[in-house]
Amino acid sequence: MPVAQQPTTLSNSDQLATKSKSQREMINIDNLSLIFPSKDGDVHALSDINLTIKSGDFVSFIGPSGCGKTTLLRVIADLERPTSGTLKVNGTDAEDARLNRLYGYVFQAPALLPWRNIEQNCALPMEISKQSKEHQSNQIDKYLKMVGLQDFHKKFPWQLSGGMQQRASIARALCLNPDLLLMDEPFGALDEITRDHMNMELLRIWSETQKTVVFVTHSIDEAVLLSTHIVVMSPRPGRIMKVIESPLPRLKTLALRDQPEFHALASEIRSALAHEHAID
Amino acid sequence: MPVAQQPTTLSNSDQLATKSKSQREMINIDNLSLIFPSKDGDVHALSDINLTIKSGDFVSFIGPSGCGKTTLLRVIADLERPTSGTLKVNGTDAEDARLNRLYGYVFQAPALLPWRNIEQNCALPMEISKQSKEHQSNQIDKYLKMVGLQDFHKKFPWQLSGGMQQRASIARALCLNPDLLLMDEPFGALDEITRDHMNMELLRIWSETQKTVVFVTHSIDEAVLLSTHIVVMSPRPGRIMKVIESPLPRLKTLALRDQPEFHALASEIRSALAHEHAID
Amino acid sequence: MPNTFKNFIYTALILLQLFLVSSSDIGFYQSNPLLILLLIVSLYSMAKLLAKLTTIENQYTIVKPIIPSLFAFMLVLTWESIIKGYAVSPVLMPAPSNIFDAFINNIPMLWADFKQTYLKAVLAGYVIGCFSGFIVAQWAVKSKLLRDGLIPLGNFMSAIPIVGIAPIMVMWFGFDWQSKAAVIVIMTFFPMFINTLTGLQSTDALHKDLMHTYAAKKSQIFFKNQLPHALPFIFNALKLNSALALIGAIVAEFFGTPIVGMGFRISTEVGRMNMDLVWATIVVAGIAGSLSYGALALLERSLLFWHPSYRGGRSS
Amino acid sequence: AEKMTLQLKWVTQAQFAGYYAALENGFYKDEGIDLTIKPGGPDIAPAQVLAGGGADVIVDWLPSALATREKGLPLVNIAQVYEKSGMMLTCLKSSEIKTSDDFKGKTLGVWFFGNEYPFLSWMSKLNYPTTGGEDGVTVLKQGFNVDPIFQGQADCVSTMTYNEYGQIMDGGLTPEELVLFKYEDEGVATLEDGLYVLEEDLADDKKVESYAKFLKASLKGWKWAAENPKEAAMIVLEYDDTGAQTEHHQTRMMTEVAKLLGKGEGLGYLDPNAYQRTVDILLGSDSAPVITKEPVGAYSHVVFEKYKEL
Amino acid sequence: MKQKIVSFVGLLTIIIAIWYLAALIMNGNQLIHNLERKNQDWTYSQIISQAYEVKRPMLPAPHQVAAELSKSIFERSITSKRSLIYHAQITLNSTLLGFIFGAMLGILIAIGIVHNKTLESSFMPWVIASQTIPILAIAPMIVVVLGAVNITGLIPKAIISMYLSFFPVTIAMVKGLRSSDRLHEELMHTYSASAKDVFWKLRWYSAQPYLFASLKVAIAAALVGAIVAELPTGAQGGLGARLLSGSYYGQTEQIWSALIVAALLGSILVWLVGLAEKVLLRRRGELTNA
Ligand SMILES: Nc1ncnc2c1ncn2[C@@H]1O[C@H](COP(=O)(O)OP(=O)(O)OP(=O)(O)O)[C@@H](O)[C@H]1O
Ligand SMILES: Nc1ncnc2c1ncn2[C@@H]1O[C@H](COP(=O)(O)OP(=O)(O)OP(=O)(O)O)[C@@H](O)[C@H]1O
Ligand SMILES: Cc1ncc(C[n+]2csc(CCO)c2C)c(N)n1
Ligand SMILES: [Mg+2]
Ligand SMILES: [Mg+2]
Repeated sequence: MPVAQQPTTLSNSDQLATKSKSQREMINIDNLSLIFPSKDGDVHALSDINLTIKSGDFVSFIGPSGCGKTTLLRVIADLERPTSGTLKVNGTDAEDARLNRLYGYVFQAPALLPWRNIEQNCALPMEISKQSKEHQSNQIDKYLKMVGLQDFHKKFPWQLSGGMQQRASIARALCLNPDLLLMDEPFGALDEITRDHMNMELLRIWSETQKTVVFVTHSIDEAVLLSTHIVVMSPRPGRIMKVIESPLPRLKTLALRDQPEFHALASEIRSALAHEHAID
Repeated sequence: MPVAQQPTTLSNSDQLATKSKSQREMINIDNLSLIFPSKDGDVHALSDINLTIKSGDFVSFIGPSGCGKTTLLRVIADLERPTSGTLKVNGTDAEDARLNRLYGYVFQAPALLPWRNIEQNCALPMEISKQSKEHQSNQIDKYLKMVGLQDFHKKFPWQLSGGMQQRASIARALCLNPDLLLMDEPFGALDEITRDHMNMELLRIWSETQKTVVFVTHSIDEAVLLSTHIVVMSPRPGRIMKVIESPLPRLKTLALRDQPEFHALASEIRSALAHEHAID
Repeated sequence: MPNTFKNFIYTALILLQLFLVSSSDIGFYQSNPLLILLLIVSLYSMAKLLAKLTTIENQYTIVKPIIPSLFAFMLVLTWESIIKGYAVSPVLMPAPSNIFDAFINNIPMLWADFKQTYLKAVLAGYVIGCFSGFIVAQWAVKSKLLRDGLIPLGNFMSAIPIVGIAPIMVMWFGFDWQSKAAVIVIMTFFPMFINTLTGLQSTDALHKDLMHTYAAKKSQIFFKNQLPHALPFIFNALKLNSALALIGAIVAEFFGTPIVGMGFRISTEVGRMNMDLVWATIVVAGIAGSLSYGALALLERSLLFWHPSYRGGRSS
Repeated sequence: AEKMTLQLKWVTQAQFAGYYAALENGFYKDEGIDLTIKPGGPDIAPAQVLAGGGADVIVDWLPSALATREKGLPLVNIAQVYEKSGMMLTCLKSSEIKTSDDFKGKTLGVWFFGNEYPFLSWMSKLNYPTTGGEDGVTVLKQGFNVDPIFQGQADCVSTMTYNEYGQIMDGGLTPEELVLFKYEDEGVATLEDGLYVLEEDLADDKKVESYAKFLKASLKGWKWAAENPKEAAMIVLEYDDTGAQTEHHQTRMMTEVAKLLGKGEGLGYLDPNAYQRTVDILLGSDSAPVITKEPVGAYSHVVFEKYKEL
Repeated sequence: MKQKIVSFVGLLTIIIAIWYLAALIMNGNQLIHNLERKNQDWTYSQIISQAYEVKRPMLPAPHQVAAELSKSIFERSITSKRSLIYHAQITLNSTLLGFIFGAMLGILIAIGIVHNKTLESSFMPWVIASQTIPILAIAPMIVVVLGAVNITGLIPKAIISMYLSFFPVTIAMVKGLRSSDRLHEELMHTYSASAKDVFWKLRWYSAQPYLFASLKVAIAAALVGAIVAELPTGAQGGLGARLLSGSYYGQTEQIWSALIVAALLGSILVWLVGLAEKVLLRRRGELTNA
């Protein structure tokens, strides 16, 4: 309990510093709060958030349901305005970053347009940023294959299973090849094996293209397997409880899961979360 | 590959026989197939499904995304008509079972009515089956508390996070106290700790009330932790690859996860699934 | 099969009523009030037959248009029976058979009326009205300023009764079809405007967020997200307007026209007590309106194949 | 008192002042009749109301009554209130129309709704096709008013001496700018406002008696109105529910109407010669025949004679 | 709110300016036409000074209409036949009655169509065809037929009103009652809810937005219907009768002021329906969900 409530133990930006000093600051959040006004009492969705994410980092948000993970991601994406505090994305404010098409966002729900088939849905962001038709179809072929939907180019969203829809929406975001990827529980509806596969593919893409990834997940294993930093959040009001820097190598393999370092990190996260739940 | 294609290795009903001979047959599926017609090629969602589920069983469906788990559950719930084959639920056909309000269904998405607050949403099925107001409010209090939403009675669905909505929809199904629970990835959007809690609660309710539960999940651990039987499915066309009867005790605890039996069963499932994926 | 037998009885009863109507003397209900029972029984039979037909509707698509036709047939038969049976004066209400005769005997005249009213006034007014309503709505959705001004004004204008506008338009645009087209433009503009605006604003919150993350330009948001979402609303307006336009043209012709046109025909022939011709013209209007409505509904169905109200599949 | 309903041909105005005056002055009550007057309007066909049972007596014009009779509704004229026709075609001098020979190629405004028969007969007599073109006349269905002549949409418009002509004056045109063609002068005058009932009702002596009483009170009202045009106009104004009529216009209308009424004892008497003249004119038009054969029994003097006996 | 008023007033100013200009051009042309017919000379300044004072203007200027409006609204007692308020109230009565009939009929037909396949396939096409029948053509017939059975005054007018107003309600309600989320329908299916439950707990709610949108259209249509119904019966009061007599006597100011009162009345009615909608949606808790 004292941990969550003493401001001193709140992570500060220094904790996120990584080995490579060449990294730019990609996201800088300073004293940010967000309140949803509501008739029967305001909801403090985010409170006093301080966080710095460097470019090339893979940062996961983890925390109990309703703790504000989605809200924080939405603030970064300029989909929600903070009530107070400042936020810089790639040195500019969130709106400019969005206008510069800096990031790709994968929503918690698939958000596919029902009048477009899967291929056309994936083409949408590229059409909007005016990429060539040829490039579009190359990207679509590549990423639909990657997510295992190569046979579903012409199907409409309502003809796919929940997990397939989610994979299509991931392919759509990847097609755009943005510097910053914001992903809200992208693999929540996938089975373990597909999920492992997608995790590995995401890691590969991330390291090959030097992207920054901000990732919301409920799976401790997934957080450990993917992240360079893990941000543990606590609810009511939503705040950052702990920021853990991963001691594991940047590029991990599935085999790592059997290593003791992996389990050590996972337990650290688990106990941080359990502590939080205990308070509840 | 030969496993999936040789009909002889398909699970047959005998494999589901349990120790207690007193159990009735709750669900009996015989040679069932379902094809979604579509302009660009029909989709064989289910093919030659044979399965018997006895009353009191806790059966999990597990399999790669798109393999037909949801479709099979929907067929049992009389939400989808099979193209061929027969299906008996509690000795009657699926429609009669539905009309007798035999089962409660938890959808993959929360499906809350936006014009009702959480409490009213939970009351809906009880209103429909004409239960007393008093009973309604008792049930609602009990189950909303169980899913950790005791402070959210009067909130509307859009004021809740994704995971909270899903918990509300689980509470709604439980309030009805049906003999048969059909659950489609009910805990998909929950963090591990909430999930563990919910798992234990579900197990408790199941064993106390002698329900039959048919459960779709992506988590092998969850399947092992909960089920008496695990049905492993494979996609395109969707078929049952293997039915595994759990050697673990019916009433499990979280501590069981550290036992070797647990891991043995998990690996068995994992290898069945991996085998399936290798084919892909 | 008892069912076939029942159906046979039903059909026979209806045919009996048909025979009664076509062979008896005028005023048969007055001379023999009991005959009215036959009408009631045959109405009941038709209801039964229709119910039966709907159950097989899904198997045989040809059945589909038969059902409303049979319904109409029964309506016409009842109408004919009552007019003939009670010897209702043709000055008050003509029998369907008289209307049919009038229709057949006056095809060139009815065609000329149709050309004047439908092919000139209605088409021109409808196209201009719907198109401009759409264009203005599409501006308004971009500019809050325009919207705040136009919506109350639009509500105000749509409350103006056509019957009041028509004489003014005749005064301004002359007696010929142009004034009718002007009335139709005014009538059809606001339904289109309001519907398009509502439709363009009705986009799914999640899809709106999605376009927002793409930093899509207004025109891109418009064509790729808002317009598809608005299509059901736009079709609503198109269908509503197709009925409104015809009414508008006909009403406007009451206030001055050259001596041709469907509205002219109706108002003049009422005065001349040619009720059969009046109804023949009404039938033409009904057919024209229903056909255009039906054509729009078909187009809607094919364009909105993805909409939950037309497609199968699950929610997405 | 006996209930009775009279359906007028047009809206409440001094054209029907006699009935309103009789009602207001209690003449109907004196005869034991409880009369309801239903005003007409642009889309009310009085004959329809009569056929539907909504009225006992209607005011109509003879040509339209004869046409209706041929359609199978046996209307019978029981009294003729207007002796002379008030119809005119009013043309602009500037449109270079001086005589009826100049109509060729011109645009003429005409009332339809059964009021077009005299015009069609006239054109037929003058040998003008009414379908437009070089040699014919272009006909417009004139709306509710005389706007077409003000806005240059028509060269001539139809007017009644007692009504629309006054409106043209009010609108700012002077008699010097106009050329008038009175149907009376052109020899195509047909009988206008008369009282009509259903033929079958005349077989009933009691009904004939009631009609006679009604006629007595009505004619008394007309005589009073003709003598007191100002007061009659005020009564009309009072009965006008729209509140749109003006005193000036109604007084003028009453004065003009008085000129068309039958004289002295002849008021209400249908002159068989005038009747025959109307029939001949209607039969004479060959292009669009209004009536195809000589009507039989279209008028009856029984009510008028009974009234004389009262 | 403030900005809303500003933009509305701004637009109104522009419209009035255009109106003045149009009046100048239209009436001026008419003046020139008349003067030329009389072979009189004219100058532009003369035309401009007289354009707003013509006796039978093609388009009366806003101040002329305003003068007529204030004369017939404020200077007469509301029981006077010359008061527009008096006539508006006559029209309002039949509008409201017709609207209530129409809305109920529309909802009932929609419920029937949604629940009964036979009704849908046999009846629906005729509901649509009914609206292609020109109301003005059958209005007199309704008046005559009902008059024959001694139903006069309010009822025939309300019936004509109803005829116009039930249609939008039917169409929208059929759509609305079917617009419920597929997932929610399946949910009710799993509860094996009765048709009544599905209606009252699901369809009725998903239809509400459609219902209110269509009620706004319907109440405006009911007003048009009431006014149309006042035409054939010409002389019995009401805004329709005012329009007609204004037209009959070439009193354009009278037409315009009746039109404006009609439109105002319509706007108020539509606004009231909108108010009811807001209250209801607030009860549903949806309004904050912007
Ligand atoms: N529009 C809103 N109005 C009111 N409260 C809201 C709104 N959106 C979110 N909240 C509240 O904000 C809190 C945080 O929500 P958020 O969606 O960010 O949670 P989350 O961490 O993403 O949870 P989950 O893992 O369940 O998706 C919740 O308590 C929720 O009830
Ligand atoms: N309405 C439909 N039309 C056509 N194909 C469909 C339809 N619904 C489902 N399918 C197909 O049926 C197959 C099985 O779908 P289902 O939803 O049962 O998968 P699932 O096992 O539940 O997957 P997930 O884990 O991703 O939810 C998929 O390939 C899907 O594309
Ligand atoms: C649309 C219309 N139709 C017919 C008439 C003809 N009419 C009926 S009664 C009457 C006497 C004059 O007041 C006249 C001329 C008209 N005026 N307007
Ligand atoms: Mg979330
Ligand atoms: Mg599924």
